Amino acid sequence: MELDKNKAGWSKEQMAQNVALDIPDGSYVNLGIGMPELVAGFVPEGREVIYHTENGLLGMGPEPEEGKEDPELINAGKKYVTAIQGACYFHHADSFTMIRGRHIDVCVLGAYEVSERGDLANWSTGKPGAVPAVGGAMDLVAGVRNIFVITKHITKQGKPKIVQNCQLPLTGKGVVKRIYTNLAILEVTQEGLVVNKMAPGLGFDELQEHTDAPLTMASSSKKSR
Amino acid sequence: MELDKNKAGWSKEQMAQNVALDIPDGSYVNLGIGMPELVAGFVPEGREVIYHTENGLLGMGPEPEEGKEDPELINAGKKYVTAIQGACYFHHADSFTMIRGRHIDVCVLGAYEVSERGDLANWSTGKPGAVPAVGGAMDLVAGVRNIFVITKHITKQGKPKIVQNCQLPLTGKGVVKRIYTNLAILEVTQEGLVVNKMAPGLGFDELQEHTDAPLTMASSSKKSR
Amino acid sequence: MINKLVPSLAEAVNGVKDGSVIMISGFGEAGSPIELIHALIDQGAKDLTIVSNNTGSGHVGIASLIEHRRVRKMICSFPRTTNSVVFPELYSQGEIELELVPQGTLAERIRAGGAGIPAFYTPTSVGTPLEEGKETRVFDGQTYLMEHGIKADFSLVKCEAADRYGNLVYNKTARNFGPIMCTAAETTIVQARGMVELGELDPEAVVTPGIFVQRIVEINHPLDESKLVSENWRYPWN
Amino acid sequence: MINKLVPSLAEAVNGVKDGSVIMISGFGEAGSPIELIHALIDQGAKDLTIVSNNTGSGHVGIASLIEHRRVRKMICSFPRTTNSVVFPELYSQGEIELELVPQGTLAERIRAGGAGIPAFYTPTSVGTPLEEGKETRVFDGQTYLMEHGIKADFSLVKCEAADRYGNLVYNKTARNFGPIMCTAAETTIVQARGMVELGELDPEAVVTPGIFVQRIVEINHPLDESKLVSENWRYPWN
Repeated sequence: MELDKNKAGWSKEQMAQNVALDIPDGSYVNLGIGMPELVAGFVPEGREVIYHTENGLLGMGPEPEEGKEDPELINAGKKYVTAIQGACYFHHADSFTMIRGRHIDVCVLGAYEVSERGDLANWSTGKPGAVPAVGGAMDLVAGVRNIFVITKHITKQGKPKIVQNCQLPLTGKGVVKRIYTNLAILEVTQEGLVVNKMAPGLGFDELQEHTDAPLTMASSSKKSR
Repeated sequence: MELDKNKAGWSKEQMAQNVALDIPDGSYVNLGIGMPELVAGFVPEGREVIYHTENGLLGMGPEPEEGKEDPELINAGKKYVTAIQGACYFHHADSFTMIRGRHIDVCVLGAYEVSERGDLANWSTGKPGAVPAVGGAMDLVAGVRNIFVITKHITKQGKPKIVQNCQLPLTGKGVVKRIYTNLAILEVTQEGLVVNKMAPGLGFDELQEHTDAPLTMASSSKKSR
Repeated sequence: MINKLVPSLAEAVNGVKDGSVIMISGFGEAGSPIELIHALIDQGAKDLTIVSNNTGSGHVGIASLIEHRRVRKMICSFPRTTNSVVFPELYSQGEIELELVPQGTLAERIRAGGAGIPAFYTPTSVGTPLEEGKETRVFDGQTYLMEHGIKADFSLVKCEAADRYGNLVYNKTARNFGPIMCTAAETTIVQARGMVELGELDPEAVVTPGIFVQRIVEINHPLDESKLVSENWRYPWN
Repeated sequence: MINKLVPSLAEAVNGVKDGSVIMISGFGEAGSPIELIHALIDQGAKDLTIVSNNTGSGHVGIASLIEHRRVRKMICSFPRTTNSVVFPELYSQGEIELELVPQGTLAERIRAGGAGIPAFYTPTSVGTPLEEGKETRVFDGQTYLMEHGIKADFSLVKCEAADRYGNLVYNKTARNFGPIMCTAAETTIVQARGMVELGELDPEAVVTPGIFVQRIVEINHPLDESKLVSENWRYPWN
């Protein structure tokens, strides 16, 4: 059975909302560049979440209005941002004290590959000759208490991104706690990958078919909401 | 020949002045507790010296006027001090970054014993049962570029404080650069202790007699000024 | 909503257990969170390991905590200060342990604990009795000691002003160990001389970012510890 | 009298030698001391090792320094940014060395260099290709890598305001690597948007204490690097 795996399941926004629902009130959160940034738009009413950006700001706010951009107020992706009331600035060593010292509660990252043991590959495509660039990714996965990955379940070429063993250079070993894809929410456990939730209309067999690692259903998992 | 070694030679104030003359304009200086503190009073006209106190202040000023003491503005000896214009406060890790990172130019310390190789003993009398207390002394001698010792040449009991080998527990090994006593100014060199200057009226033999390590005269040394 | 302010000293120190490791800010009396320490005495936890630069003066603050036999071990740089009577007596009787650490090494070990650094090398105390039992290693021809990061279950810290996120500023040399201790504890408990609204602290001048603080109690008029010591007060007051 | 202000950019970068190790502040364009970098190009030193988070954009700033073949080696975390063309080309031709360091490890190595710490252990990059050739060690059951402090001959840093003692404050996220780089160089050279009188900077809010700064040059209206890049400017301007 063929389904259009890239269009099937949850939209990007629904994926971001799935992540946002799992971030408790009062959390300190670092959002990776790209899809992770969408999470900030879906914090449920009544929760207060504080965003950290590793280039030296705690209390990052949304994009500035047009014309109010400040080249000295940017995020880790070098985009213009704002600072909320109660924000503060600090230097890079202090910023990574927050990260390496396990003070950040949640980091949401994209992925090229995630293994069933929570290994993450998201910094290098491994192509020979390409300029390697790691930024803060390895620090984040080594230091943040909860690493959540948000990613399409399969590549544009239809290859599973959730695998038994990563083929690409690792960002960190056994670091991912939960994976949010367009098809499912997966928990990385000692016993392997557990399906917490599946996108509406999707069957377990279909999900397994597009995943290169054995899945088990969580006893309490719901097929959709 | 007997001279009253404790009264002979330079006064405390003259010793402090001898030290102050050797501190260049623009130096960052940490003064130990006690006699070293006198040095601040003798900075020559036209020189600007900035005092560091390891409990978190760069730009320490003199004692406050009576009635203006602030229990939250103290020095490493826990005495009330003031802050000059251009001072700044910082936490203990940053303060010892200045020390351990070799950013402080000069530290003036007292001593129980100094060896001819520049070993310093100034933190423990070695008495059994006494409570050992080290404070920042070991950090200062390990990190500051120039360690100057200011001390009486002999103890109240008439024993030399400048010795071939320290008997008391060390604060640091080979750390002292220059020794300012009431009788002489001694340089610690690869070849041993060199007399830079002697107190007025004192002979070399007399000085040697009260020093438990061989001395040599610096070729340019003056007997007094 | 994030609001780290707790209504009482008792709630602030709630949860400290027998055997906890506790960092206490202050250099002498400057920056010592005396109200939190007294609340900890009232709370009753014992067998504590205390990390603090000194061992307290007279019979209040840390000295009183020690006098009440709540402290198994002190980790500090200068246990002997003027008016320090309680610790020396117990120490000479062998009734309290001491881990003596040079002040800069103590500061760096606390910072390392907070920054996820398990160990580092330092030139301090090489060739002295305090290198005993420690690993040495040569880098570029110079010998260094390996020292370990320290983490705490709780830090008790005094500051000048705080907002509900836990952003802190300090006063003059009362800052000392506060900022690094905030980073190194599972639960950091702060007594603030005043609470301010979010945004009142200049974001460029916040010393402790709120992420390092879990609980704040407002103590507008903290006791003057030096005065209590010189007047020979004892805690509890009766 | 202490006065670290120097009258010109040329005097500010005086003394840089072939083969020097130079730290350059900035995260992308924010905090990059573009006038000092251009002065360094004019000065002519080559065979440099540059420690900076990125490798520059377009044909100005660090990118221009690299394009002029002054840089033997880059130590950085993210050499590939939007509009980064110069470095990738030289790198693919094998004409420039790269030491790739995770951003937090880079920051900590610089801080360690400034703090007299020759080496430390970190959990970052364990189990990845970047652990290659590095010593590992287990503390409390977890594996860490040993990393070395980095020192520089010179640091080039941009700040917001300075006084004649060298006390500095920064602007927002342009602070980034500046404060730690100031601590890690034999000679720290700062470009300040404005000079202020002694005492004008709040002593509680100084970010870089003057002890870490040797020379300051005042550049009231620094170039907007992003704009230069988007308009495809090249340094030198002709």
